[in-house]
Amino acid sequence: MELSVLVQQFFNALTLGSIYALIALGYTMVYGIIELINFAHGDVFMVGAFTAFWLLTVPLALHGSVDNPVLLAGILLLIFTVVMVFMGIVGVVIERFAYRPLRNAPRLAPLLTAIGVSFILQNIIQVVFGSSPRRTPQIFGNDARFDLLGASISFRGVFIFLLALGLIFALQAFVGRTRLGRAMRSTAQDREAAQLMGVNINRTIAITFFIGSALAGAGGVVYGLHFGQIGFTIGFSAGLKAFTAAVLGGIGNTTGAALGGFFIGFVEVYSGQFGLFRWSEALVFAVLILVLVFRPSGLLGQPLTERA
Amino acid sequence: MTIQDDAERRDLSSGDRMPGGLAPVRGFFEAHRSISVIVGMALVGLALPLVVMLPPFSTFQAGAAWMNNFTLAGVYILLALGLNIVVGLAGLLDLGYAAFFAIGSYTYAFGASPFSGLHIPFWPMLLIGALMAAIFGVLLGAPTLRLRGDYLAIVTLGFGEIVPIVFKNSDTYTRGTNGISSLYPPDLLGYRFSTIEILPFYIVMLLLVTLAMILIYRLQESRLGRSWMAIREDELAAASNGINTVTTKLLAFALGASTAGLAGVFSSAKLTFTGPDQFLFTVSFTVLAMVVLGGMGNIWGVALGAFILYMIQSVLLKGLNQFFDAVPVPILSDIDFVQYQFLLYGLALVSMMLLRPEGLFPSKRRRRELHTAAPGDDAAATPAQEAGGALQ
Amino acid sequence: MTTDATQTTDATQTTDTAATGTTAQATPTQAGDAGGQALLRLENVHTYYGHIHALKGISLTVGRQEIVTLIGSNGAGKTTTLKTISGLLRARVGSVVFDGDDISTVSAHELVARGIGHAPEGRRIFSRLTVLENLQMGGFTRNSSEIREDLGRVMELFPRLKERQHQKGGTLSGGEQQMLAIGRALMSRPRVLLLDEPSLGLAPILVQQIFSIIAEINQQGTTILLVEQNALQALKVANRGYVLQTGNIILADTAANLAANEQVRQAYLGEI
Amino acid sequence: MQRHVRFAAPLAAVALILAACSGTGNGNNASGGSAGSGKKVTIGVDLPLSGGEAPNGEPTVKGVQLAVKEANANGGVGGYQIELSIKDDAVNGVHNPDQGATNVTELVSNENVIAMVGPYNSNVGAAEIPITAPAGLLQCSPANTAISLTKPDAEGKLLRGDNKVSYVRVAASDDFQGPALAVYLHDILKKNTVFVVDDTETYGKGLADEFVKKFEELGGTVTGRQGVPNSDGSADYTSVLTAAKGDNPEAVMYGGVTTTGGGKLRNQMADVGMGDLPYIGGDGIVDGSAQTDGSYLNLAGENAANSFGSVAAIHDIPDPEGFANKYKTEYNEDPGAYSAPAYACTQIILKALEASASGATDMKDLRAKVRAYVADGGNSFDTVLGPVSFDENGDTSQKIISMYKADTSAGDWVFDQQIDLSQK
Repeated sequence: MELSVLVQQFFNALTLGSIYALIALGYTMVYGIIELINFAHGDVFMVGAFTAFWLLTVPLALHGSVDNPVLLAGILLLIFTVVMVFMGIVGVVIERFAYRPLRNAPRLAPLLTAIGVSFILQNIIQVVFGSSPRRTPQIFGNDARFDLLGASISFRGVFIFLLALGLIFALQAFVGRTRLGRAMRSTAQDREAAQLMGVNINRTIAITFFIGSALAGAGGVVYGLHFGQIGFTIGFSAGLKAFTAAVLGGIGNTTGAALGGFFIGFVEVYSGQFGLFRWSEALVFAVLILVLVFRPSGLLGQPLTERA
Repeated sequence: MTIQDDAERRDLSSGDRMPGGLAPVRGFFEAHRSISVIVGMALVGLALPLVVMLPPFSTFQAGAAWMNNFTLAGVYILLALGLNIVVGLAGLLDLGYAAFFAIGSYTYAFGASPFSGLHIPFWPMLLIGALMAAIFGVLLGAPTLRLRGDYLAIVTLGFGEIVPIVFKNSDTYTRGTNGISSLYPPDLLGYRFSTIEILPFYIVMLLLVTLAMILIYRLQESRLGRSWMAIREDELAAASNGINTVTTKLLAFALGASTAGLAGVFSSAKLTFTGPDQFLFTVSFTVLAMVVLGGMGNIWGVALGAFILYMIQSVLLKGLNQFFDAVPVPILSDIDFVQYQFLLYGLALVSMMLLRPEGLFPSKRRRRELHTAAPGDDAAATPAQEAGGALQ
Repeated sequence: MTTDATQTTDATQTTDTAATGTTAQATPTQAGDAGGQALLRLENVHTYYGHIHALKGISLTVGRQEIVTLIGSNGAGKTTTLKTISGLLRARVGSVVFDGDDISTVSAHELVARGIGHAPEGRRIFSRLTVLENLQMGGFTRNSSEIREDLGRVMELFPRLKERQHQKGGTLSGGEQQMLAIGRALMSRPRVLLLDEPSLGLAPILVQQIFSIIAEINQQGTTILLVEQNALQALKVANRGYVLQTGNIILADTAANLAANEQVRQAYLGEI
Repeated sequence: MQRHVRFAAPLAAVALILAACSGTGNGNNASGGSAGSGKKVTIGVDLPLSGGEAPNGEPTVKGVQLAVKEANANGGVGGYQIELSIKDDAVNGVHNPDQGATNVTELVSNENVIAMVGPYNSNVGAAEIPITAPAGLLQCSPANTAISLTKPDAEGKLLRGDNKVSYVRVAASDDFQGPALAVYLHDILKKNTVFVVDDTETYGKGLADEFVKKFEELGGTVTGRQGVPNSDGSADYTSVLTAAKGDNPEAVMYGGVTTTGGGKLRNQMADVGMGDLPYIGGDGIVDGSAQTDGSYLNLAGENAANSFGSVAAIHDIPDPEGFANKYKTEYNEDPGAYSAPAYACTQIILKALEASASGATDMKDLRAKVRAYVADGGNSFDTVLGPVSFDENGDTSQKIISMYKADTSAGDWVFDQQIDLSQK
């Protein structure tokens, strides 16, 4: 393999991995705090992508690239803010009505409502935006590129990677250093004890959903910007892969989830490089199984005794 | 039901030691159970074709289509009964159950199609398909069953994703995405089943479901069944009571898988076709929903849950347009309900779970657990200090 | 809304602690009952776990500055009583009155801000958080300057915790974990501290240490409701005690009288 | 708010249960007016209509509905008003052979059904043909292209068994379209090397297989080939294309449809710097103008320049604009890729009905006569796709493939030339 191809693919993997990482963060947070495999999370990501699509095409009426960097930055700031806040609210609403009433129910009950919510979100988007894929305006011009070791790197990709990195570190800081972050970690570990510290469990869980869903929303915006095409079905498998990423990294561990996301990006990209793309999903899951067999806590997770 | 539950409780509390003196009594009730399953299934089997000849049903769709639906519902009942062994009895969450369905189905395709050149009769293929699925169940289970709870669920989910991909990408051996067609339909004493005569398939399906229910009831009441429940309740305690948890869990996996294999053989023989798109995650999830909705651990409940959910998916949601066209409400007849299938299905799932999180027909044992374990307060949900997740 | 509540209760609390600091310390508690001055009062409390009737009409009082102990065998309802007070469980019948207010329907996290601290059975420290973070969690309802101030106070009380403040909670020894659990509960500046089996599983030397700390905390002005298997020790530090049996209070008296009671000695103090 | 939802959800459940219990009235929904003499026949339709399959099924079923509506407005056919019985073969949003089999079982046992249009997916067809063939119910598929549906397999076995032909299709099977693309790319566009991507589905992979076979036969070189499964539209092609770029292919061939990535692949070619290469695909990407949301031209936008696509029909159809305009007037959207073929299927069935109506003794006989009329290779049908007749296997006699070129300024496909494969 030539160096330029290696560099190019490495960069491709970083970009793709960024999207998985953003979705995986929310997955891991939600799982960490209420141990729910939130199958609707991938669809929250999808709704985020459509919200961005709507913002860009209807109120902003954009259809092509925006070349003025200041304007571009302004637009990006606007759509990321609006989409993340909106998706955060959507996440909180979902938690409130579909998961919270079942917090003491048998474990499988919320798993099923999660899938029910996934269907509902998909169908709503399908009815509102139609079932065909939609073209998202690629506001980053495709020609904005630079050369690196013979590879052609797009500023769009760089932006996506840096944005993901920034959000990952911001989340780390939030969970690791702040009072609310501590409350989240305490709640995740021992809900009753956290209550005895004065933590409002319901509010903490709602905040977790808000942040996780906002990050998935950011992932959705990034997805549309990068691929220029979205559809109401893109959420499920992306969500599944992101969940795999979360497990690979050690569920509940935000660094792990991010690394897991990048890892899956690499598996997919390099299986494409070696002519094995149609096996990539099988490879991802095979790696998942192997990791769990040999290191059940995931790559960065701490060994933990699990609730039966 | 009560008797079985009491027996269950007694045996659990005494640490899985079978009270020898009770054996004759148990024997009687086991025989009784089998008879009641046979009688029940016979009644249902007779009633269904008759009921659909009556007006509301007969105008909805043709009798033959009803019978076809019932037969296919039987496939899902088998699947749900099998998954119930794994999830409901042994408490192991399997999110990739469709893989075993696929293995059974492809086993039949390899054993009885022009593609492979073999024509092993249907009846032994039922056993072979079940066996193949069981072998894969063990192969998957052996290295992974020491994982607990959700980790096992994730491994099975991965396995469930891999299996259809392997079938789809192995063109030479499976005809890839085209699937294998022209499978031989079953023969019985020279009579060849035909794809347009549903009644023979219906009868075979009734027999298979009856047999599966009897066997699973017997399993549930056996030493093995009690070991499963002991593991479900408290694996550590079960292990310290001398239960070999690995073997016991593997058996649950293998038996659950073999039921799916059976369903796979039947389904592909009936359809005379098998292809990789039939075994996607949606199938695993649907079967899981059937088990949970029916009431985990309750065999009749699970069977009924499977039947109801299948009918909702394949008849009701598909027929809403017809139904509302006949209703004299203009708005309703103008709506294309096919478009809203997912919305309605999603709403149905969510509302059913919110209203009855323990399922429609929870086993008495489960119901008791629920009512003692849920003081209705957020706090009491996780007494365990080392709860599974935890953010880092 | 929650912040409002926190602030108001904080305000009342600080005035209260100020008051106890000056006057209450000198007030000796009465022998039989704290009577009308009770800080905490349970009236005919019935609590259920699902269908299980765990508390069958408990009435008790804890006066300001007292140490009151609940003794009883396993399953008598001691832990349930504490959980009912701290809001982890709800009384189905009866009421819990704290400082004159009925708190039976107030949720657990709000009670912390009102001044009820609960160090639960089994320590329940956050094993994946550092010692420092555990203590910070204890002060969750307080602002950062108050936390800083109280961190110093708690670390003075438990010098071991200061040494280990950057270690993960799960790496501490049993005794250290118990200190952390108590220290953490103190971080909320509770007016009443509910202690559930603080000596459980500790070596005898540590048990002594823990009980002297309990006495010290009480000296500094905190009311304590203590649940103990080790009834002998508990009665030594307590002012008064209640004996629970299968969800009922069967005896209530001063600690000295209980310790002298023949029945109590036989049943709970391990004497024959 | 909470009370609201608690109320709404059970309401939905109740609605479902109600619907399950009743199901009154005339089971087959009418389409168009029910005026006339009262004599009615039903045409069945089986397509995937829900979930991720809706973009495939919806425009197709509309093609059928349009034809039936017109026929009914003209007073019916052969004295009959036409009704439709529309079945969805998607379960949980995925086309499902089991459901297809149930649907045709229902259609077969309804004696008013004289013929049916569908299915869309070849594997559903494989499950349905063994049911419709013994019943002699004519099945006209607008979209199936898998060779195995009509032709004998390696052992000489036919899906229809010993029964007469009852399954016909207006889409040319993959053994025509794929080679036509190869001929066009190699002989007309003069490209000698090509990189091939398929979507791993029956249609796309089959098309690519046949293309590769012919392209190599013509002396061309396939520099590489990858299957990229993309049924939900979430796949990323950049790695595949980056890898392919190293081999410097002169063109890229895509076997698949737009919903499984046709437009995205083209856009990502531009991303990796392959945007100038010619891009060629089958009728799966010739799916309407750039104004149609989700069509290839719509999604690829400017990048669609230098794209070529085939349609398995002759170009000189009687009135190419006419159909699109009618469709647009009726549904306020552009037709889908299979709207016209579905319309054609319906025309064929209606023509057969007209020819058989007077001689039929009863509905059973009518169904048999319709099947016989269509399967008779001597009968030709004037359809929106041009004159169609069927060979001994039920495959369309049209062995002419039309090639189109994308015109990005007009936002539409422009006819280039026809390739006649009947001699090849």
